[in-house]
Amino acid sequence: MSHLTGLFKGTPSLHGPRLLGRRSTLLFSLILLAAIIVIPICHALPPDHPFYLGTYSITLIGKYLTYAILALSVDLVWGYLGILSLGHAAFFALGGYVMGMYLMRQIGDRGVYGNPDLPDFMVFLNWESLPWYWWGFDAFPFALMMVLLVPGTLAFVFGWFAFRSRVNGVYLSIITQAMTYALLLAFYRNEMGFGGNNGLTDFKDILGFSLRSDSVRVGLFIISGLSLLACYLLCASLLTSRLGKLAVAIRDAEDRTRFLGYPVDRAKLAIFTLSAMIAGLAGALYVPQVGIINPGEFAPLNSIEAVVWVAIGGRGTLYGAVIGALGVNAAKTWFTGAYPEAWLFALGALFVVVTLLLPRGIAGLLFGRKKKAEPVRENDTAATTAQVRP
Amino acid sequence: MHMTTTTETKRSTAFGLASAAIIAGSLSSVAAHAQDDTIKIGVLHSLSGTMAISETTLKDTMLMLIDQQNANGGVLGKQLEAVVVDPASDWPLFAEKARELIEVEGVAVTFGAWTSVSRKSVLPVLEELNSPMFYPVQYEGEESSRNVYYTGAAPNQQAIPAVDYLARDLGVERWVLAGTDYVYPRTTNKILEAYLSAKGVASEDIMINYTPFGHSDWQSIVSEIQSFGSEGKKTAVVSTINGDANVPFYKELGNQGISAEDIPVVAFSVGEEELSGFDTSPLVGHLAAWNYFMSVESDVNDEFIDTWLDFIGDENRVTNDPMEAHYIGFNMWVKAVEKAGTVDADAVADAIIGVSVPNLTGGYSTMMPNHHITKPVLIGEIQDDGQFEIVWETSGLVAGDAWSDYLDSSKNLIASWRAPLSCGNYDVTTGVCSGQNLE
Amino acid sequence: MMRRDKTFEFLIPRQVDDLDLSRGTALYMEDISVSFDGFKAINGLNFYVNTGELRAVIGPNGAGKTTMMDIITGKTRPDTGSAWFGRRMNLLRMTEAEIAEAGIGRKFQRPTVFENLSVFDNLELAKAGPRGVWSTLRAWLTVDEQERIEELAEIIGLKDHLPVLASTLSHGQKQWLEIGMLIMQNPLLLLIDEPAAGMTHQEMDRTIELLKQLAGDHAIVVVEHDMDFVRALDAPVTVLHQGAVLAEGSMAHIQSNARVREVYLGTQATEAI
Amino acid sequence: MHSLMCTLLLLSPTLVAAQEAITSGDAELDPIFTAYVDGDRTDALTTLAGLDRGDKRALLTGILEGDLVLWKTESRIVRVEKDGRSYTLFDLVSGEELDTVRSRRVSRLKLDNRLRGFLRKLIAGLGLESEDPVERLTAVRALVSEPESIERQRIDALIENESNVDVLAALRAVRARQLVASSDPLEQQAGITALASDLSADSRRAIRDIANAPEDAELAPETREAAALAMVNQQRSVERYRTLETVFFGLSLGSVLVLAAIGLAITFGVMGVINMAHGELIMLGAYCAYFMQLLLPDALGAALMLSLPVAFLCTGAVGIVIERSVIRFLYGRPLETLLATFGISLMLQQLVRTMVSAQNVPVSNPAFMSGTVSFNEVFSLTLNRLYILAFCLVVFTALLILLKRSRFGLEMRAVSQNRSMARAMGVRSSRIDSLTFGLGAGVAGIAGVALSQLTNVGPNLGQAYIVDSFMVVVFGGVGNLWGTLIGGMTLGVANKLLEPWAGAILAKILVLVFLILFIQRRPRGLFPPRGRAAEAH
Repeated sequence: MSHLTGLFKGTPSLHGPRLLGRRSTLLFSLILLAAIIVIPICHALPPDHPFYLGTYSITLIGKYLTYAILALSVDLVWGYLGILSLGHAAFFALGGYVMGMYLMRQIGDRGVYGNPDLPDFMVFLNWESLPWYWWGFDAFPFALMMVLLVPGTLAFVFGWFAFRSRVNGVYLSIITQAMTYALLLAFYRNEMGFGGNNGLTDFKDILGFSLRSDSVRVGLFIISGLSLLACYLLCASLLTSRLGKLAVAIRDAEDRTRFLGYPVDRAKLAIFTLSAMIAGLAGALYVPQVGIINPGEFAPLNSIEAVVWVAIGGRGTLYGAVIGALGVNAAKTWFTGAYPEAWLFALGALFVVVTLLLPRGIAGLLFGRKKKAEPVRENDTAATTAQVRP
Repeated sequence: MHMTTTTETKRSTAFGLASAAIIAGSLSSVAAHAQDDTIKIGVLHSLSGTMAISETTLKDTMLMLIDQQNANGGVLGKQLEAVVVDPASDWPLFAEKARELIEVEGVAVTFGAWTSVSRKSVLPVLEELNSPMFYPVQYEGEESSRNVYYTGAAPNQQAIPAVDYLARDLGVERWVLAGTDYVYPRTTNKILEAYLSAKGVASEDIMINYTPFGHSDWQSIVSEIQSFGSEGKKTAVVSTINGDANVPFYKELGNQGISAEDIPVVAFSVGEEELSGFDTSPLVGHLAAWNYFMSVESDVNDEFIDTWLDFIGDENRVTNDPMEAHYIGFNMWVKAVEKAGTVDADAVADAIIGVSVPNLTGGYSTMMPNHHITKPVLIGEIQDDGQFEIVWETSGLVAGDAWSDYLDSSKNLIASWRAPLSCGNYDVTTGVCSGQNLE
Repeated sequence: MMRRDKTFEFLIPRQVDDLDLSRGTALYMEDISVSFDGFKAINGLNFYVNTGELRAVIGPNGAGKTTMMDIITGKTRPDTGSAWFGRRMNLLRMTEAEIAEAGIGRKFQRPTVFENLSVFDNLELAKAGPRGVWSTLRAWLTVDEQERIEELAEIIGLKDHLPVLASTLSHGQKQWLEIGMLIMQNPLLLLIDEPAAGMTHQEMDRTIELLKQLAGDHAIVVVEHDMDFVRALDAPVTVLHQGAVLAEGSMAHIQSNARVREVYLGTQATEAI
Repeated sequence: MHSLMCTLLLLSPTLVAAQEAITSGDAELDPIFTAYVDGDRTDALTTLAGLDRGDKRALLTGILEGDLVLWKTESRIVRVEKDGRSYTLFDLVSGEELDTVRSRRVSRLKLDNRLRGFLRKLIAGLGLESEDPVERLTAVRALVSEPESIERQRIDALIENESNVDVLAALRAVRARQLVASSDPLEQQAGITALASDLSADSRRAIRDIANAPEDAELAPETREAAALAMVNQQRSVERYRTLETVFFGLSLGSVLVLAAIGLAITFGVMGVINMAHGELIMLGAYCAYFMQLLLPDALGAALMLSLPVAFLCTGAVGIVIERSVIRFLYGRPLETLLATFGISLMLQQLVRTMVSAQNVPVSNPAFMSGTVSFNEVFSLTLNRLYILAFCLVVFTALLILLKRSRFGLEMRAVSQNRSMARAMGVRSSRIDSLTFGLGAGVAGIAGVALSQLTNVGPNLGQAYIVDSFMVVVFGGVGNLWGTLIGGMTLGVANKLLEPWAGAILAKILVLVFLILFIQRRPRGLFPPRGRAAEAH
């Protein structure tokens, strides 16, 4: 991208984008890199060392990191583009299913029925042969491509219809929710060929390495961390480009942007699709670490939870999304262990308190003095928010 | 966005601190290791989310059993300590919490899971860390893991005897196999379909219907069942409908005027606990097949019920089949540990096969080499007080069959975790042991 | 296309391929009608603007001024009638973005600037240039372009405010920023809705000066309530009433029109700002 | 794994062991009850029905209803009256009160489905000569499926003496069935003619058997033809009624959707508040029905009726509290109300779980809502669905009148269209906001009462309806009650028309996909809000 190259040309521009010049980006990258290095070292310590981290913790943090990637993708469309997607878990789950399909194919003839061609659930449901949409998933590069393409295509098609017909605001949120709900129901169907309610599970290898070995877990953790970093830098560079400014402009005054002559629909579509791909990547990293993907991941609640991470962390700041995802999930792990009854109260109260009192989230609480307290304006179309002009 | 440098620096510093705090926070969840003077027992049942309805009771059952055992001096001279976690009806969370129990808490054994998918989620973790789990719910079979003990019913311990009863005692000739669309009903119905056709039931006399989870509008399906049942042959519904879909289903049956005498419904997932959420008066006479009913008349059951009502402090609570499964499983584990003299997973695994403990119906249940247990099969009719009247039971105990003989995919498979076979899915025709025990 | 010899590069009219202004008329609106819920907002409106003309539009509330602008910019589709930009461009078949790209710029009554972007970013986004997604992503300001933005900021008096967020500007400053954005867009036809609202007298004078300077190369339609402003603008005036043109001509001519007095000036007391 | 498929021959001791002789206070009955408890129950019942006793019908009914129990400590058969877990025992013959014991002290006389059916037939058989036409009708109906069990002369005699129309029709049906089974072609044809208009499954089968009888069967060709013609006609009517039935199912599903959505149509449609806690308000309404039934266990119907206003007020109050404490600070920021109310919905769910229980709770259908309205043998509508359909229309009409005709409705519309103008006219807009939200919440509450009659009442009730509700409102067009009604009904009927063809799951998915596409074609729904207010973003 030209502004990246511009960075090295050293154009003396006061107002041009300075990707790594932004201190928050730099600092974020450094902290994340440090974590990626330090945490595996902690794992290598002897188990009785006070800083020792077991496989459980590594896997747990690795899972949080994939959530953080999902949060980034939600923030990209919600925080910067003003589209509240209640269906991002669908992209996450699709990425996860693609990875799950690859992992299923890796099992080969080591399934319980020992069938070299079909996954166990297909043997059991009397599938004669592998359905066409499973073809090619033996190959990792193909699967990797699909991790991006499948969610991306869905987002593209969905967004193309939705943005072209100016579905926005609340309406868009509701149909994204309907989309993920329809997918949830569809994936529950055993006829779909994705294992129904049980989903895909009992994975054994990834790229020939056993998923049960510690080193693979650490490897997955490191890859998740690096992916988070890469996605963060990608989003940051996108947002410092003029397209990023355009996104904020669309969020704040979509009509005005149209009158400036920008193809608002296409810009939205591009960013929405990119965001879906990032969510898909997150899902693909999530599955080998937790060991199962099932239709429950499509549940509307999951999408809303991802939105809440972003809201709590502070929408419209990338690091806020990451802080939100890590913080809420750490709290969830702790809470459901200590006070399982109280978890929903706490989560529910968080929603209310954050929207009422902290419209800019933790990030706003920490760094919000410079800006006006006024929250980011929505760009909604509910009948009553419309102003009647004289 | 343009910030002055000072703000930017402050911002960055604060951000750094925040992230560090969060990472540190997530690490601090790693707890200390197990103390030596107690034996830890993991309880892995959802206490929140959709499955909390069923699973909370099992958590309480385990706490009661552990209390009782401790009052009787514990095991191997040590007290037992329950470690309860909440996987919140979230399937990936089951695997995570199982790892926490075994790796971080160092539990000797886990009692838990309800749905098949939660068991499937936990399975790889159990096998990786070689830790035993007792699974207390009736399930679809087609599985036998080195680390799982299946104390609920396999299909041959519930579905097949129920169908036998309907065909023989009620003269049923036409069958509706209605289920929720997931693996347990799919498997059970496949097994039943094969079993029925082996018994000479024509395929037009079998109707199979699947509905989504929580299906609430049963008008069309019940009407279809009614017309299917009006062909002059005695018709019955074999229901593997799950959870919340049952209430609207039975209500619709009642509303469309289908009584148990016209078209009896035999359910495999409706027990006392579920009935307590129903108005049972329109359901009287419909059936359920289980290995235990609260209404079983035996001294050991009376005692169990009294202890339970005492423990939970509510006269109106009920007992049910999965609770009995935990009762049996827990006692088997205790007996095996005492036999082995250690809680070591491998030693217990060797010791537990063949262990017999009393079940609540007055007999004994034995752990078979395929990690399933022997149980009687009971058929009960729903009464208006939410209890079951036992109308039939097997003359002896039925051993759980991990691999159904009625499915093409599994009829050649057997499981035995006894040396020298030590295999969960051994193909008797090819002599190959495939599957999960291959590393 | 840099022409450094001219002071204000943005004052040079743009060339748009399809646009044919050969007859000297920039905008034709004929027989336009639109109704909302049975209420006729525009009723058989005929309205023409010549190239380079400065025109003031006045009319009481509900006369259809804003709706007329909505139709020109593609936001509202009329029930009947035709609207052409130049001789060849049918506005009724174009999207908002296409219309804007063709050279019609609009300033809203309530200043709508991008509050969460800096003044500089606001002007940068408005700058004429390729608008596609990909080219926007790769867009890169040259030093010259940057200088031009700074020059313009000087003109609109926001030079010192370039790096601050637009939301922190005063109301008058936002008005100016929006005019600045409009100028950056370099349109052929400018639609300006109540520019004087919330401005001090000095600001108003500067606005009038700027508008007059722009006229000639750009056709400008100003909708305004403030009669002093309209008078000072010294331009032909169109009076709208109940969605149709009531009168057209110089301010003096309008003021002497009996019907205008009756429907408009007669109610001016309540309309005054 | 045949080798392991072994049945261990351990006799289980749970079945009742031989007991001592049973007394009942009546020597004639003692052996019968002893036989019933220990021996062949069918024989015992036949013997009992054969006795020449005036109270045999009462005794048989008592066994059927579970009123006769075995008092275990006394080995005595007694009549029982239940009050919770304590049972009051009465002597079988004298009716004298004997004792009050815990439920564990008695065991009911064992019955299973087969026996219950047998018993019902016995009782019905006793009713042919009864004074009560209902009993006679039951008795005759029991004969229809086995017409051979009664002599033709007896039927003819009964027809002669019968005055009740329904009983007469039933008797004629029995005779027609006997005629069809006759070997005389003329009688057979008369029977076919008589049965042709009867759509019951048994009659249709009887006709079909004749029409499809094998070639070599001894049948007059006219008989075969008559049967074939009757069969085709019957099939056609059945098809027609099935379609009607499907449409009714669709309307009834639609009425549930409309009820669930109509509160949302107010809060979302009129106020623009995305109330994700709407489902939980429905749930609270359903719990109101449960609590009212707990309070009035003896008058379930009255409890249900009372729970309508109670639910309206309770959930309405909850709604007002939510509006005052949260939503009022978020007007104009619909996406943030979405998040905040979602938080509220989680808290309400957990609240119910903690305060009541995570389990579902039972809500009974009152007697007047059980059963069906039969138009003929193949077309009958279930009463509770009819009530709910009617209830839906009543709620809809009431709301429509409230919005269109009342001062409150006027002020509500004024506030929603132009807040500042309304305020200038003296409308207390913040009060109107609270009341409007309260109204929407209250309507959700009464929808919950209706739903408690159809489905589970538990903490998760609301979640099942929230997505559907939003789809209905958006599909119908925001801010338009008619849109909600027509939208909900359309979706209900579409779902039910698809269901036989696609199955329940796919039908639901198809409807969702259709909705997504529809909203993209027409973002403002079936009946879009019109006017400049809607045009201006």
